[in-house]
Amino acid sequence: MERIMEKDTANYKDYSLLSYHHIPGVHNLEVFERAGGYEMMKACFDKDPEAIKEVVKASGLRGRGGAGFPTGVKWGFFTKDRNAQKYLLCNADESEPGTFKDRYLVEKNPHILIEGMIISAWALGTQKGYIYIRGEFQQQAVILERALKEAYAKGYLGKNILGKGFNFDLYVHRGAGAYICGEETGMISSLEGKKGQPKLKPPFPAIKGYRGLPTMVNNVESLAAVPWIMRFGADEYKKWGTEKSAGTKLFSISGDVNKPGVIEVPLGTTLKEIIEVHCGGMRNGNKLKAVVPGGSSAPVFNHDESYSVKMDYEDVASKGSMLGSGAIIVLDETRNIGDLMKWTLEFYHHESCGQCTPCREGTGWLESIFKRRETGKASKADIDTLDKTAASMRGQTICALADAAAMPAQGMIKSFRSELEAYIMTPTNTGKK
Amino acid sequence: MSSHSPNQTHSMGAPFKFTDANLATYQEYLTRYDDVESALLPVLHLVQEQIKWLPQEAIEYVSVLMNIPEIKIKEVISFYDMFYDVPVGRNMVHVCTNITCSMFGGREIYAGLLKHFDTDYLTPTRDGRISLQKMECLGACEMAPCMRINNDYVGPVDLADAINKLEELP
Amino acid sequence: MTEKVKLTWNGKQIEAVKGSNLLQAALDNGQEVAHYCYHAGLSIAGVCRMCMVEQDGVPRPFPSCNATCGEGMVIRNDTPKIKAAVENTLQFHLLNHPLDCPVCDQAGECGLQDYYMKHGQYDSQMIDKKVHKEKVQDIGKNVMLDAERCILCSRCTRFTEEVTKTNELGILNRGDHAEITVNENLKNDYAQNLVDICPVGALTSKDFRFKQRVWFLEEVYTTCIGCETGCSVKVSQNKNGSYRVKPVFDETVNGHWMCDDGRSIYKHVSSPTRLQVASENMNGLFVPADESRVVELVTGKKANFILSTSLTNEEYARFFESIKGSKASVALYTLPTQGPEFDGILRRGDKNANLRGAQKAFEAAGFDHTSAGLDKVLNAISASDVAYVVVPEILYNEDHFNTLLKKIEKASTRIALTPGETLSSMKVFNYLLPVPSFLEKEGHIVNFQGTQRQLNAGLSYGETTKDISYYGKWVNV
Amino acid sequence: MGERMILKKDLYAQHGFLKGLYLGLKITMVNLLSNVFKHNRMTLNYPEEKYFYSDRFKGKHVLTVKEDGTLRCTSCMLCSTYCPAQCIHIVAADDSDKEVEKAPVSFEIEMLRCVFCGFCEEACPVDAIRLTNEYELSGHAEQEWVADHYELAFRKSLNGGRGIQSTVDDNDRLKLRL
Repeated sequence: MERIMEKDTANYKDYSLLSYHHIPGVHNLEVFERAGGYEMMKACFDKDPEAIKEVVKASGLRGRGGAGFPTGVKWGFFTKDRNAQKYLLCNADESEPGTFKDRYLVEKNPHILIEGMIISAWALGTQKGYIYIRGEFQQQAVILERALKEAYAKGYLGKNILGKGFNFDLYVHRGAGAYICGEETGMISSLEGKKGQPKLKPPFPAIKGYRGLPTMVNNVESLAAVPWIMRFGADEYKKWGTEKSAGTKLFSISGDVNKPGVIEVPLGTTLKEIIEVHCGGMRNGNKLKAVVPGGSSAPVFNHDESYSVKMDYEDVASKGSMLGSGAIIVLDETRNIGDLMKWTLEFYHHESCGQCTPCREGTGWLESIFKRRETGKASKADIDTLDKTAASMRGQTICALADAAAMPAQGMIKSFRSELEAYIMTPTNTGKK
Repeated sequence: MSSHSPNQTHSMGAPFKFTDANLATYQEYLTRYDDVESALLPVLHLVQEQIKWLPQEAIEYVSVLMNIPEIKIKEVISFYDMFYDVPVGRNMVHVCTNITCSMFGGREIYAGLLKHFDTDYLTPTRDGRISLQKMECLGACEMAPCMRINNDYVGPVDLADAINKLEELP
Repeated sequence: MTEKVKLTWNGKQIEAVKGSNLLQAALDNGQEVAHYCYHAGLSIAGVCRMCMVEQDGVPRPFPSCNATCGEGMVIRNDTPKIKAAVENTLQFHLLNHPLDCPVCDQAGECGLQDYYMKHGQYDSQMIDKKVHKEKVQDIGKNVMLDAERCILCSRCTRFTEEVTKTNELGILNRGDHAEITVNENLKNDYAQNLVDICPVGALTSKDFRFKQRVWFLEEVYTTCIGCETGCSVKVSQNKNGSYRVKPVFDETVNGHWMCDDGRSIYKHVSSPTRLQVASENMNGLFVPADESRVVELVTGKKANFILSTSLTNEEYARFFESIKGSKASVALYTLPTQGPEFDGILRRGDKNANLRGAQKAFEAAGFDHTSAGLDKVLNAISASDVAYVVVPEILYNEDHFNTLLKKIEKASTRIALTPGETLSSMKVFNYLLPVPSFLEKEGHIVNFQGTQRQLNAGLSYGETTKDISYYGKWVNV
Repeated sequence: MGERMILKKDLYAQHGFLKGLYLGLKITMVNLLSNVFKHNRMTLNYPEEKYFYSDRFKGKHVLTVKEDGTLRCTSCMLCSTYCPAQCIHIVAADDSDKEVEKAPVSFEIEMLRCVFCGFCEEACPVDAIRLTNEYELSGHAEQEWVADHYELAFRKSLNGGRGIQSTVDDNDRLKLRL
């Protein structure tokens, strides 16, 4: 407790997002504030909103939800009319398989997100904000609600915040179990009380979003990084990471490693280091076979690629995959890629929203083709059909779900074709469920 | 998303009405949003808190209450995995069957639980205690294989653990 | 006011209104763009992914239905990339389609069939179990739903949401289990439009169901005479009869739609009870009679004509010309108002298709078209007179018409000039004389806006129908 | 008009008309004699003796039936569409079985108009109509030449009135419906 009273800022320099996580009870506003929380919010109210936007832009912070679009640039598209009705949405619907960083962040330290959102709201001039949290995270929603209540009681939210004449209301909105609501326009549809089907773009949400009004959607991690950036400046943030991928990133690591969990490392850290140093190496000392580097929609890396890749947006992309949400699933040599393929395809079949035809029919068919072995109709040519079908789904739909289903399928076929061929030619007796 | 013919509607055989407390909560929800429709998801969650699932009567009630066409509510219910328009048990158990959890036996646990409780997807056990639902990623891969018993995450579990935990449920 | 822009479509210069829909602009300029979900009368859904185009300077193909025309755009939809995309997307459309074209009424005018011939991948790779949905559902208002044939273009749900605002239809579930579902039953008065806008055979008409194959039918473009709105319609017919009425896009009057009442206006035209030849009342039974006997009967007697409001301007003119110089008195029978004056979409309570045209013709000929005029003529009828009644083609309120018939009973010779079938109340008449129905004559009517609407003649189902002026001439015999 | 035309001018020039007459009669005489003394005659004592044509013969139509004995025809009208003689008249109606959905209530072929081209057989997507090797078509009045679906499917000559069953493609189609 002593250390906290002294405003222990030692960790700030090691972490941006997890800098408070070692402090017990930091989910309480009081503890958080004693450790230096909400300071930046107060300081920012004296700054020009445009200046805040500039700092965020200069920091090179990229959207942490998966696409990696620079947050500052996205903010630049947003209307500058401060009187216009507009919304700030926090995307906490992390449903990409393998991802649990936002849950961890919100659970341990909801206030860092709230602080980040208030600063962002001030910068963007939004009067209302919603934290869209996935339905399964009921407990985390409760934690957030409690934190919001504390912030309201302190006058950090609501009307005329700290006497600055700025109004910002923030609410938690629970989803109800649909992967597609993690897509920003799907989330907006869901918030509007409809099916969470993505909307046609253009118009983009920054122009016409929730209820047809300008809406800014940012990931939890992006918003939570804002207070740190404001505290230490863009240059300090850029010291982390690579030239194009600045800052630190939360990685959710699961699978065959000794210590699965969330870590925060600068972008550009090698995957080898993440596995060997931060995650305590492979489970049972097994040999690594493959890694899913950015959630289930990212094509897999084989053994060699895994050990040579640096985890930043560019390097992962140059090796034919994507950093995505930073969900690393590690598979060791005992795992079968066929199973991974089956689970992945089942997932996308289940989660396709059913709006665009290529995705609606394609995701189901990919699964059927891959499961032909269950009905005894499999042939080696099926892998080609699968590859061709997956390729024909890409870039054809409103949102990226079809791509998300097609990319890992194509990736696995590229890297592990012979294994998949062997897999589909193995008959099963699981024809009936 | 329940896997029955969409034309079937399930009735609970009695009219539905929010409790006074929930009606107050509903009013509070309305203040959060700039239009009534946006409150639909929270309201449906609220109905499920009250009676666990969404019978036809509840759909009609919400439709009148919020002035949203019934079909729109049905669309929403059918779209989301966590809204049930079929009767479910007192306790909702979600078993994750996504990649990491499947790697560590999530599917076997789900199959084992179905067998142990002699039930099927969402169908409540005979004593009405438990409904099992196979879920895609619950977002807790570090505790794979994981389960969600009502609102609590548990994991890693094995089948014996899971059965023990579920047997303890009221 | 509207600013025109020039753009290039597949290398051809086309002109369009700035900011207008790109897909519509292409279609208006006669370009072929495959599409299912786009409908000019509905909002943009962008879900069928068939209308993809490439634009110079834009890295990814995009759906043309969600784009607007701008100056100097260079658009192509004939590149190999787009062709492959359309082929693949069509393959996905057909993946879970039941392929029951032999029993499907849409066959012959089906979007899937048409595009399959153009963009099909003719070797099927689909050997997997298809997703099955409910077939043969009667969802009310003469509409049949087959969820399996549906390609989920969402035109129908958008129609009930945006046009009728009745919200009966929705798409339940997600992924490939998504399925069009009706909440209870259809309850709007425009439900048959769903059949028209469905690009495949998912929504078919119960009225038309299995009656004919569409390739046996020819269309005659004409105007609906169901009410004073005067919607542009086309009637599908062949030598065996007429089978259905569909709306034709007309910006000034009905847009894309028509009401359900108008769908049945064709029924009397080729009905088996259609009056074919001049008939005589033999103790309540109408038997074919010689026309010359009628002429004999009416010669030298005072004629009283009671005209209906469903004749064309030209017919009125010819009729008044034919009785010129005679002492015949003429009155106009106006149909009573039915339902609300205007239902907010198209349908109007005033069911007189050509009231304005009739009034004008009456005034020009110096006759009184008011109800007072009608009463005057009716009261003046004496036992020695001949009363001719032109029976209204579409009769919503038979009771009202019967009260009129009551009043002509005092005339010794009562003759009906009827295009329609014989009503039970027609026993009042001594003779029935056939006149052409609205589908068998060319001419114009004037609708509620005062605009001229064209009637066109299709096939004739009445053997010896004669123009009304033919009978008018008898007054001078 | 009226111009003389001599085909085998050289023959005629050498032999006159007698040579031609002789050649013609020779063929007749050979056939006559061989028919009298040999027994491989082409003619049959019809109707006591009858020809049996191969199954490829295009004779009187048959409507095949399903395993349950109902007509296979779904009344898609493709046969009547393609029929060059326009002799097929089908009236369709709803079937109570949702799987069948559409079935003919009347199926008539005007035999006098039919040209036995076999297009109907080829157009049929469900193997519901075939041309058989029955060639005996006769009738007294016009009505007898209109074959209705009882005649076409269940006449005595077809398995004693039980009709010809067809299951072509059924397995393939049902397999996908499993």
